Amino acid sequence: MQQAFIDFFYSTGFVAMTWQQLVMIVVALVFLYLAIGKGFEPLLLVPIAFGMLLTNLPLADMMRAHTGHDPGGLLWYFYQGDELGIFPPIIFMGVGAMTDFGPLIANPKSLLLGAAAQFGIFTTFLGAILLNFTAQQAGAIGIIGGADGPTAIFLASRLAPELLGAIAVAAYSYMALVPIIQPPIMKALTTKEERMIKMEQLRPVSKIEKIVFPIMVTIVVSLILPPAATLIGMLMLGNLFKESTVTNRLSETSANALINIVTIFLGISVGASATAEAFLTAETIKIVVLGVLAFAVGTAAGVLLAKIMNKIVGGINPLIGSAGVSAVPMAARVSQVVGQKENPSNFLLMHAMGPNVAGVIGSAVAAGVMLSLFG
Amino acid sequence: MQQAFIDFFYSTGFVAMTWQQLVMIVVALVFLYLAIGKGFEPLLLVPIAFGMLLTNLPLADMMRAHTGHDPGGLLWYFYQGDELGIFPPIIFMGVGAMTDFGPLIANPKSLLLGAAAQFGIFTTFLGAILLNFTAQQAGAIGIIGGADGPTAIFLASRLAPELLGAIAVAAYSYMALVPIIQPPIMKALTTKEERMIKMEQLRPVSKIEKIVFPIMVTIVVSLILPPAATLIGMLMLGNLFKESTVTNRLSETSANALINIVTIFLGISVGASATAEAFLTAETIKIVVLGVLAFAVGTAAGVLLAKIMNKIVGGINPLIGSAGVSAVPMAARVSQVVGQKENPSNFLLMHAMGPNVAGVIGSAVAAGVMLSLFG
Amino acid sequence: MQQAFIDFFYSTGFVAMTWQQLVMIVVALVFLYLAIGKGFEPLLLVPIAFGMLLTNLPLADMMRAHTGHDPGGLLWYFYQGDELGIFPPIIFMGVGAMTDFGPLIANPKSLLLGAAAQFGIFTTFLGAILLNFTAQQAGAIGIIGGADGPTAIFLASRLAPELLGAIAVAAYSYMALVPIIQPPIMKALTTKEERMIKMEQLRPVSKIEKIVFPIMVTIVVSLILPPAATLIGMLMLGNLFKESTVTNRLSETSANALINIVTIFLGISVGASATAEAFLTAETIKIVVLGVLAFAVGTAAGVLLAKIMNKIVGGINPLIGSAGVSAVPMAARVSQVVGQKENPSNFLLMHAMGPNVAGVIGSAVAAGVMLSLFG
Amino acid sequence: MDKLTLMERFADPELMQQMDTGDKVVAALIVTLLGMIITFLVLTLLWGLIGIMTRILDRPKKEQQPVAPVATPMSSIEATQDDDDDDALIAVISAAIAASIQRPIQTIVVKNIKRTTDRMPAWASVAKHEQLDSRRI
Amino acid sequence: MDKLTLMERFADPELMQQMDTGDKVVAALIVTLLGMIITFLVLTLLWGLIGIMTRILDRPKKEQQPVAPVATPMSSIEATQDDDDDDALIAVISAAIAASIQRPIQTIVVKNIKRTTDRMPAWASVAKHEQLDSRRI
Amino acid sequence: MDKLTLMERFADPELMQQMDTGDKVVAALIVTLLGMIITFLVLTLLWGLIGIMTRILDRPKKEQQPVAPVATPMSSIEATQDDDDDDALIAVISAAIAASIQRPIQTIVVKNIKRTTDRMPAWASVAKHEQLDSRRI
Ligand code: NA
Ligand code: NA
Ligand code: NA
Repeated sequence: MQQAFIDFFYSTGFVAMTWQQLVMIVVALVFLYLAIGKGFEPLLLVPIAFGMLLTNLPLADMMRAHTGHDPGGLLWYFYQGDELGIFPPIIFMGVGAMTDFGPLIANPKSLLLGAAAQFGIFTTFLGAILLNFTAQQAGAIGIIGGADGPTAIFLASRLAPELLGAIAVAAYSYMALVPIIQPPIMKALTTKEERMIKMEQLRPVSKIEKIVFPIMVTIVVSLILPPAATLIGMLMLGNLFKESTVTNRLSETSANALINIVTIFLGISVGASATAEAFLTAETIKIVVLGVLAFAVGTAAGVLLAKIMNKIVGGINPLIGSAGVSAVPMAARVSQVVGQKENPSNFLLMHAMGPNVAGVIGSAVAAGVMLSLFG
Repeated sequence: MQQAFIDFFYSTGFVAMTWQQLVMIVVALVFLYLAIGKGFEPLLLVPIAFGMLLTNLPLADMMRAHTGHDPGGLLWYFYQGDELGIFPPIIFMGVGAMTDFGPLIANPKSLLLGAAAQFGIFTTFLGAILLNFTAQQAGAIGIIGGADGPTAIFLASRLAPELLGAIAVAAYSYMALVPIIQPPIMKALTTKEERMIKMEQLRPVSKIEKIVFPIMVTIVVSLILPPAATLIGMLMLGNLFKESTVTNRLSETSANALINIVTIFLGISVGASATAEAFLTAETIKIVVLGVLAFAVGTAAGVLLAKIMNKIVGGINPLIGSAGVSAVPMAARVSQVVGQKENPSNFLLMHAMGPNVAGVIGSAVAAGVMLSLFG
Repeated sequence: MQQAFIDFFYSTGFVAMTWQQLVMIVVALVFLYLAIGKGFEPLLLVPIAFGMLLTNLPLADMMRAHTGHDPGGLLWYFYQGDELGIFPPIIFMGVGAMTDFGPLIANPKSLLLGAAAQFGIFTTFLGAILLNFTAQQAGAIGIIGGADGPTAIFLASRLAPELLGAIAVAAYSYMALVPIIQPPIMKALTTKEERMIKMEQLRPVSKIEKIVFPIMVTIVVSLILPPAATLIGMLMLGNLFKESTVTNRLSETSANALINIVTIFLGISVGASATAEAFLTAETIKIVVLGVLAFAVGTAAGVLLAKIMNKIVGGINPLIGSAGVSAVPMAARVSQVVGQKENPSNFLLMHAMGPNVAGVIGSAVAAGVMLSLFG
Repeated sequence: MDKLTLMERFADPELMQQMDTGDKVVAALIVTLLGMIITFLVLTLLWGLIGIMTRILDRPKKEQQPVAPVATPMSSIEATQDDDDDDALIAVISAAIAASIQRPIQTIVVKNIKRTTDRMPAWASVAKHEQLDSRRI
Repeated sequence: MDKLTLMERFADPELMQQMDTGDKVVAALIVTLLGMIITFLVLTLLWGLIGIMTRILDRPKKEQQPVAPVATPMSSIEATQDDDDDDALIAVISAAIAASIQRPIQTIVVKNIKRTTDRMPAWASVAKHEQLDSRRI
Repeated sequence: MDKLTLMERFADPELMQQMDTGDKVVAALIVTLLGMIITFLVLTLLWGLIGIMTRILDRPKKEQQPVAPVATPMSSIEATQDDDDDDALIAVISAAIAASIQRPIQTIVVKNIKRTTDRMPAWASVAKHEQLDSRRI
């Protein structure tokens, strides 16, 4: 009897716990606090942080792979959706079903801003190479600067699965920090006069344009960058479900039940990939540093191109350039808020939505480039 | 640098595209136009056509099978649900949760019309044999005449997976064309007097009958035709969820989130099976021709039996016979519309719903016969 | 031609049916009657009973395993979610998203009652050992007394998959019979005075307590009993989705579309595991007998501990002790109903919810003990 | 060679290729006949069983109120095909009131609806309650 | 042979078959005891931790408004278990009734709707906005 | 060793480790340049195609009513992001606006809503009917 208790005692997690696991549990609790207490991206950080917590509970072994007769851990099954590249495109479909590309179609030169903001991705790539990552890892790290969670997860799962946890956590954390990271950069690079520029009203966009747009983008981008077809295709299919108006049931489900289910599974399992041994490494610290660099450079590149465009054609408030990093719709809101502080009658939101959704296409294109070169 | 650009250029889809892929992309665009512009079965044709588009984008390779360490293309994962016969029965469950068998229970001789309309399936089978298809392929092609998408996909996945894309596309296309295909046949086979016949109001059906019905049908049909048990069982389970009224949560989910999710995956992946090499063949042309034959013969058989039944027992408008092909509820609406043209005070819809839902059972039975003989 | 008919006749299920299958079909029909006609746990008994019906239809072979090129039966695919332990935790997440732990936090000594009621599990374990089951089987059978369907299925799938069907059917049947099994035991063990005891109003519980609670429980229980982490973790994640209020989309989906979808698949496939050969055995009869024993002992243990606690600290109506068996919220309602019969002004429901949800945690702990010893 | 063998060869994709057209047609005709006979047989059997079911179940229930399908004019059916939503909800609330107090629906005019509570309105909450009830899933 | 070995043999399905009934019962009793002790231990620990949590979290929040469960009279509890607090749901059902009794829906005129609270009205739209907010998923 | 080989080695994780820093930086700069050029190229091409699309599609439709987003003050912009046929939804949007511009929500009053069509009402029922329409799925 006594022996049985001793045996039991040695089967508890207290005994098996390493200090690394303890650190990870604390990190998970901090993320939970940020998500719930501070409202930072809770829809993703809550499941990610909880997955991180579960995966670091000693002996629970919820990421154990299914082998032979051993049924495998629950989180491992969820993780297959990330690893096989199934979940991110489904989330993209849901995102497409919630996105209005109207502001982009009305003002297509926003696309240039959405391209410029991807500069952060490639400079971070350079930085990661200098920090001794492989080209594959550097590509996956760089994409953090795309400010697009599913794209980052999709690319990391293909190029550097070993870094998926750190990259996903960094990507979502910085997306949550967009309102803190971007404003100082935006102010430093613009003059008060530029920030006060009012922009012309956007033209109305017809239903037919909104229907043709996703089909056209799918074909063009996929032909130039075949590896981007999965992400862009699913994004645009979701959008077509929405804009066609004859498939409301499908767009509703894509943008609700389906995206929520996949978000839960993806969030938990992405967090679960951040086990102590995979996460508490020098690489993670490098990724965290490179990630904020990526965001900052992307923001700056967007603002600077908008500044130049304003100098050339006029009527463009450079504050909308920062929205090109994606992080829809938060980056666009930041443009709005910063702009309105200078000039309370200034409404930049819709103008910033153009570069913002262009940034989503832009980072999918950048991801396609990385896959094309290193996939 | 220059070399890198040249390499990149050769990695684009423009270079790799075949004329067959181009043709398929155009076909996909035409289907998108029919679905969105003309409203032909958009809930299925939009995802099918988009899947057809994605699968024919050169080098994107979204139907690539998962092998070893290669994660496989997204659409291949979706396609497993078709190939393994998982999606069609789930759709049938949702269909059951939306179907009211009341008009059939109130007027059970409708079942004969639902049987007669399956004649199209078997004559088409004969035709397909003459065109040199194997018995398995002929069975799968014949079922197009059942006017029931999931049944067609289920049977094709079991008997002739290589024809799945063409059969699915033909089945849904013709279902969309029911209002165009059926009326001339209906008018040619009936006299004005027959078309003006008014039918008696149907008796009310009690809740208990509606609950017993799905259970009874499951047992009887499955005992006679074990291979039909999967489709009929799931259809009737969905119906039982609905009619029992104590499982509303399940019927709601079957008929909404679940069927929509599965429809998206099934639609895209069925479309994706129509790759250029699989679709642009002489077989496809034969299938298209045989498919319209199947619809026409089924329609005619239904109308003719209704005519005979009217001669014998009276009080039956032969126009409801055409509804026996399934294509619920469109075929029943065609009966209504054609009938009302002759006699504006004539309301055939509910009477046509009887043969219409009987036709669903009928084609599942016919599918069971095919599986029993050639599965 | 004649030969073809004879062949066909021999391919029908009538010919192949065994009397055991017939018995099972009748059992399935009885369960359908209890579920629909009597309202016993219809959300689970309808799919379970229908699965039982389908799996016993001769030759339909819907539980056929996928092997090589044979695609496998539909229900076998669904069953993987049970066998691999994926479905029960997902259901637990949904349950967590519907559960209010407030009454437990307000009155945490309820936890003792939730512990006491697990006594049924371990006495039944003893009984099962005496009836010559293995320790693994005895553990899975004992858990029926936990009155928690998903826990029973999860544990059976890990310890005794061969008994899963019988255990699941027994667990859900007895959970449905809680209002019949419990009251006589409750009355026999309490005096009229005890049953008339009014309980003080519970204190309000703050939002922050409700947020911290699930995180704390996850960590503590998982550290002591690592094998319980999957169930407790998912239960508490669902609850955190709900209580954090910043992840409403996820709690809504967990508690609606997702739990419903999984309930359908789990119910059908659990029923489908009750094939005639697996179910019509002496073991099943033993399980049925042991199961009711488990419930009765658990109820008695809960009531007796509540009695003792009332003697010591006072102010506790022993009727709330029976709610410790789980079977949320039915057992709590039984406490309410029995209490109100003695004293119409007595409202025990909220007080009984404390032990009731404690019982869920308690049976997950007991399941963890079993896995720890015999997994 | 008898028909059993014919059908067996017909069902085998490889042997079937070697059959001459006449044999194939005979086999296909057998399939057609067999298929139609079975289809009619099954559905006719269901007809008979529905008849029996109705006779058993419906007789004692004759007095019950009708539950379902009435032949509805096309116009109103067609109306249901459009998905205009918004506050038609409120209109439907009137219908609910009408139903619950057993008055003809025309007589109900909802003049003014005020939300005064902080109640969860809807759908969602119903589901919640139903879920609570079925918590033991 | 000590108890460690007993438990080990007990946990092995094959060795367990060879044990005599006495040993099995002893082993099963150990499991019962161990199981109940651990169950009580864990839940008692949670009790203690809830106590600590409450003392830490609840004290500075005493002034806050109560958030949740108050022991409510049965009547209102039961009310929440029934769907009767949900006019809207009944409304939809009634719509079906209205449809089945062939009443033109035009007869329902909502004349005046005032929103006086800050409640978000709607279902789908709430979700929509939340989705927009969480667009970066 | 030309750049083709450089890029090839760069793309191979093992060979890449053996490259000296100078070569790595050159390769990385090529990637940066190539990546930015392709990104600009693709998005500029889309710009052009949108221009062509607009010219083709929008000209004959000029008379049509505008469908979507007009750059308006905040309030109406927010409105265009959602299904503008849904009054309830618009109300909610107003609520959001009110919230974001920190004004009391009570100031938004939907004064009068009249239903004059025979449209079917609601949420749930729309879905139901649409399902019926798509029954052949
Ligand atoms: Na981006
Ligand atoms: Na049919
Ligand atoms: Na329990």
